[in-house]
Amino acid sequence: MAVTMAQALNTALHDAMEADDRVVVYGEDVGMLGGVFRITDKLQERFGATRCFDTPLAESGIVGTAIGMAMYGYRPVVEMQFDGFTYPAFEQITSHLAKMRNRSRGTVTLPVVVRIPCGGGIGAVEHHSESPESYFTSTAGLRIVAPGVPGDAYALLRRAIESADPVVFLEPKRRYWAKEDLDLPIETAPIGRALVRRPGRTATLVTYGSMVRTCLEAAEAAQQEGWDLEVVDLRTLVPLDTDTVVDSVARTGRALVVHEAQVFAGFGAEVAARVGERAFYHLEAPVLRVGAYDIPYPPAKLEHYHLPDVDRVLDAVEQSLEY
Amino acid sequence: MAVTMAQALNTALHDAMEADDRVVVYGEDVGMLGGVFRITDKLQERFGATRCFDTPLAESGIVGTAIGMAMYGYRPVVEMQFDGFTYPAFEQITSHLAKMRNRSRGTVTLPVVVRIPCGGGIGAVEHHSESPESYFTSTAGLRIVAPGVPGDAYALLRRAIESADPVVFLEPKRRYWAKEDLDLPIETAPIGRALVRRPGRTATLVTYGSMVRTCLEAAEAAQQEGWDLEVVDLRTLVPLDTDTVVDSVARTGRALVVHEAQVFAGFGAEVAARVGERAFYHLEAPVLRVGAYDIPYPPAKLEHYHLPDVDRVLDAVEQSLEY
Amino acid sequence: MTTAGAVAGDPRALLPPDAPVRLLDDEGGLHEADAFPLDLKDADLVALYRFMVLARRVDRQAINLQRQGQLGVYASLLGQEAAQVGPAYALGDPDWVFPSYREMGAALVRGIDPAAILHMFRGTWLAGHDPYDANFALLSIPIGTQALHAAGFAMAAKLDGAGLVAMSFFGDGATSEGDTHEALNFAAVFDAPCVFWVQNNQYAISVPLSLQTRAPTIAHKAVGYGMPGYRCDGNDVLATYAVARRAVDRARRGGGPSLVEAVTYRMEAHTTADDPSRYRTETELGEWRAKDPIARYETFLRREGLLDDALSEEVEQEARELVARVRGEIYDAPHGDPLELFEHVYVEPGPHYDEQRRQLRRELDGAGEA
Amino acid sequence: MTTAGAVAGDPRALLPPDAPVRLLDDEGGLHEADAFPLDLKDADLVALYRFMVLARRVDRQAINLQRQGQLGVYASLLGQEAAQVGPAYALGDPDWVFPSYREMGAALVRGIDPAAILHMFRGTWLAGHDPYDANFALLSIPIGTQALHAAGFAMAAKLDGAGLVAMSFFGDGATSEGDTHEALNFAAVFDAPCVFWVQNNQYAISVPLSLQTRAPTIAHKAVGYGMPGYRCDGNDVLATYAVARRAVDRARRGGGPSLVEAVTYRMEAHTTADDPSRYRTETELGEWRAKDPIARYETFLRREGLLDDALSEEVEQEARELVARVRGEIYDAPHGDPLELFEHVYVEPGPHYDEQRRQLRRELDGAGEA
Ligand SMILES: Cc1ncc(C[n+]2csc(CCOP(=O)(O)OP(=O)(O)O)c2C)c(N)n1
Ligand SMILES: Cc1ncc(C[n+]2csc(CCOP(=O)(O)OP(=O)(O)O)c2C)c(N)n1
Ligand SMILES: [Mg+2]
Ligand SMILES: [Mg+2]
Repeated sequence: MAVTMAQALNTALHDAMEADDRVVVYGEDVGMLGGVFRITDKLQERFGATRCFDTPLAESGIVGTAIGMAMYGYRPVVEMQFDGFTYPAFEQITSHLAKMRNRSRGTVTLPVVVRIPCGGGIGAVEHHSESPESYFTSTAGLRIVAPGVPGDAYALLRRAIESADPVVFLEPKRRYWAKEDLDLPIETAPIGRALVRRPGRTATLVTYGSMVRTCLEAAEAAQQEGWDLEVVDLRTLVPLDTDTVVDSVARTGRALVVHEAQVFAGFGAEVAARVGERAFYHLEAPVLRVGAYDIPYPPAKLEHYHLPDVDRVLDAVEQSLEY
Repeated sequence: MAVTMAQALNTALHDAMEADDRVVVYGEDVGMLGGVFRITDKLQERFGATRCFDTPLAESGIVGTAIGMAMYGYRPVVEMQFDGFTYPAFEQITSHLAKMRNRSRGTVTLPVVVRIPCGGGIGAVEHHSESPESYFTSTAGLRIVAPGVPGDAYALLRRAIESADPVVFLEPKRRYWAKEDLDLPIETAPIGRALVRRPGRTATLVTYGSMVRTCLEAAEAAQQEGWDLEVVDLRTLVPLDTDTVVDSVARTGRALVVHEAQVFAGFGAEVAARVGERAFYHLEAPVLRVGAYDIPYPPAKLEHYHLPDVDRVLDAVEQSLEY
Repeated sequence: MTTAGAVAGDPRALLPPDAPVRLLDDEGGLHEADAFPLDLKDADLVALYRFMVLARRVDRQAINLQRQGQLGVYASLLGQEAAQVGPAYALGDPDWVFPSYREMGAALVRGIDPAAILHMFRGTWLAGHDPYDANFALLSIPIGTQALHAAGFAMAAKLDGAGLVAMSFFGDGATSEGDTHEALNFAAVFDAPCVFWVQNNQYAISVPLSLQTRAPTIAHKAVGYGMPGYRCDGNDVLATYAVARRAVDRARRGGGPSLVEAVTYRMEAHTTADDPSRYRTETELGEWRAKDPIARYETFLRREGLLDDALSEEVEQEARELVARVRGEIYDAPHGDPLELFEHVYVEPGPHYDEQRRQLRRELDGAGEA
Repeated sequence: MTTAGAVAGDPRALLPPDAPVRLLDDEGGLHEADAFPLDLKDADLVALYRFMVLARRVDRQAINLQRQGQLGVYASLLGQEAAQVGPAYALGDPDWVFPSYREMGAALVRGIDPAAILHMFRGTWLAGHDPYDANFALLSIPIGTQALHAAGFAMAAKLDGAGLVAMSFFGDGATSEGDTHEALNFAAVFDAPCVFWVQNNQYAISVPLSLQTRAPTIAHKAVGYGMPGYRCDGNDVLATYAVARRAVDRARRGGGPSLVEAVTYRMEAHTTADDPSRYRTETELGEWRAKDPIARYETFLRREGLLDDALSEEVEQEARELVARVRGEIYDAPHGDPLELFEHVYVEPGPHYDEQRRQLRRELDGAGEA
């Protein structure tokens, strides 16, 4: 059955709530409205307003109370309405959600999932198209999950909700309506496993989230040039499956990290630095990074100049091959 | 005259307030108390409570009002009491301070300096020893300054206060009491210039902030092994002076990035990735990263196991030389 | 026991009056209130009408532009015209407005070109006007954040001895954000000449006021900051004007900040992207339609002999012209130069930006070739 | 006009009474208040005394340990014993406390080993106790943040039908943080069984209350959340107990949250790292010394015949033993295994952690060799 990522996520929430009474879903407008992207559609109708409910407009409040609910024994799955509105919750995420288990010597576990619709490409006004992953990846204590396709969205959200560790769950919103043939429920690899989504020999594209599809398209297009690109979908940024990446690069000799976020100090830097460390003797070219420019997210009419696309990926592949 | 970094910063604030009426200094406990580190000591006495004043206990309020004051025409220099207490202000810094100029097509400039006493090594309780730079470096619109020695602390703070762009000014608090012979006021290179603090030929240590001193000590100690280490002090993280770094690595063939923050997704990843890109053919070994472990900042009694020190730097140099 | 923080004066004085201030009854009859004197000349009374009509017409045009694919999204003020025009009209030239994204009415009063506002919604650029032109800050999207900018601006004005007032607009939902709280508190502590103007339009997207707060009214929130809280009928432009005027005068005289709740209703969807049928009833909407702020005020003006069909047609004609001009400016407005993306991020950009500019230029050239 | 958010009931009922609730006068005479009945048996009355004395003695020991270089820093509760022991004593076993970093008194009442608290200040680990042992959350350092955990915990308890109450402790300064505001609002909106207990000790480090808020009192902040605000003499343990008891009972019965201000004074420095001579006078300190919470209560107990020298010495003896034990546990307490640093970050750590653990082990071995 063709399932959109939005449907996959909605089904994952539904199935998780069905499977475990302790799962509660809350945030701004997630109740009657079903969320501005309808990811929580009909959950309130099905599970009642005690298990899926709207909150006052306060993101720190949402994450902070989720910590308290998790301490009690619930498993809150909270929605940040948009990427840019996660920032008010930054302190609760960084100082408490990520660190409470460690602080408590393991006596307090916080099985909280913070869902964040991420990234651009939907023609939105400012603050609605951010790629905030690098704000979280350097905070130990969080697991950062970033699916790129509907099946992973379903399976990894289920895993995230079952995770005893807190998870920041990044949903590539421009792919909410992308489809995949699926028979839900499905299982997939646990959090922390990357996947070679397309084998190839010319170079490795390491990517995640919205750029998985872009990279697969680039790989298709690259065939015209006679390039056979391998695409590694990280799926999880923390913990990072370095082995899968390094294995691939060891085979191809060339790596490009592709993400939607700005390149400077983006997560791609970590991947590039690691590949540089671990695959030094295999590299025939430097690890190149493909991403957006190092500027605030642009106005809607200019965003396509900013976002990495198939052409930018292929340009970089060409550059890599020139070494 | 031997001047501590704390004195240098205090003098810089004093001189800036003297030089420009529009400079106001505020934050928690910066008035009568002179700040918990006394960096604002006697400023209220000297300039009155309208130019140096205490605020309610609210960091978002401090940064948010600084934005308003800057719009009016003041040049606020605000203090975050400790690194870990910058997080409540994350939204104002990320969504407004960094982006308002761009949003306004350059009509609104925000000459705000956010001073943050950073890093560990002082035996403090939790949240008082964070290295938050990577939370800011991936946000376009901010300049990030990170002095390591008293002279730079003075000169760069003066430059930061004169900067029309907002500056996040990271003060390595464990070096507040380190001394340098200085006759203040001094001038130095503008924001955005790195400095080869010690020339050498065996390998390049790229560093900033608290680790400048550690790297210089490591370079001294390395002589015993017959290693002649070059130390590049970045001084500014954004904009990054890549040329100085790459020039150095081109000469030495080996690079190590040393910072106090955790290695994973730390700022060192950006430096390593760039050096990998720009100095590919010069590198005789992968760019290695030396930093703290990828864990929440540890309790005081264990912090010395966590923090990079001379030994950890030298181990990494040895590792680099083994390639 | 006298302690710091002990009761100073009678705190009951801080409580807002039970009923919202209302100067016009349902039939458009005027009932002046001693505490909120009206100092409006006939020309002012007509101006209020004119701005409300213009706001409504431009608003409708904006919605149409969005439907035609010309705007990415748009946040309508339908029903909130009086709640915006009154307070904006109470400000003087040197005063400042710190708006949210829904303030087309306030913008018009301040002399901002509506097309400038719509450029933001179109996505031509992130904002469309120069705040210093009409002392109107950029529309702020992250909820509540602009209240702090207003507080800081007012702190600065006070420090500088300027007799100006900063007015921040935000919604009922925004009162829940930490930033709004901090703004009210900073303004109070620093006696900043600031007016916090809350349009309580009953909803934050789909979330009704009853899920937003348990305060008796939003005006009651003022008590916790030791500032006056006022409450007015947000669909009565004379009430919004008079109450705002009082708060503004007080601030200007050095009396410090206040919080005003204008009780109103958003008659349109939250934005053009929203589907209100999911969370509110036609009945409720109908009740509020009957309280239309323009209709009521029109009755009053006609009664007073200040408005006749000729004047009404004149205003409509002005509206038509304005709307046509706005439409003309927005429709198919060019997208701007992508290289401008690097222009405004920094006053002093790093060398890095040159590289990026070059890269984008190469991409543009490459795309041009293809 | 009836609108959503219109006045429900009489908002004046929300205003806290003008004077703080006080049951003991300066001479230790008891004056019961109808609204705040005391349900304490003699043993309870003695227990309150005992906890206050133990808290004070442990506190002094902690300061000494810090001076001896055994603790990195310590935040004293001197003068706030009644403001902590009363409310903690008003809780039942299933109830929870969400403390800040100054809550040694509350911790003692809950049965937390004071040494566990001091381990945090020593830096042996980031926290010293298991919150589930005595329903006492970890000390929270980022100001105001724990109020949200309390609100969430109480929301959960309500959802689960548990009859328990979550009490959050924080200071006057904390009332300025956005998080505290959001906590009060969430608790109110969700009718969460939560008590927000503010120790107004007049200072946030060096910042006096007058620079923190312009609210008539902190209790008045409750109005904006539609919850009751209470105010009590924080140096009167019977008042803190009775008022807390009322707030706790109310929450437990489903009446929702309340905010209590205990007016008190921090007689020590903010922490051992602080120098209060920079911002407050000896005179002020002297005035508050005269209001010592333990001395006043002792007079009362002696008057009532509940305390004599023998009992007093018994408590002192218990305190000496406790303090000796705490000192013994803290003094030169081993620093713990550095490899534990990797143990608790994740339930399911990535492979990365194995590498890091190996690296640290290598470093430890290397250091061992040197
Ligand atoms: C910090 C933040 N969180 C969430 C949003 C998404 N959002 C946009 S408008 C809105 C509702 C605002 O309600 P209110 O303050 O009542 O203003 P209104 O839209 O009714 O004028 C929300 C939740 C946002 N813009 N900013
Ligand atoms: C978010 C945050 N900002 C700043 C600090 C630094 N700090 C520690 S205690 C304190 C004052 C707290 O005052 P109050 O809330 O009155 O509590 P008290 O210490 O008086 O008990 C400050 C500013 C902090 N811990 N957390
Ligand atoms: Mg609203
Ligand atoms: Mg205090």
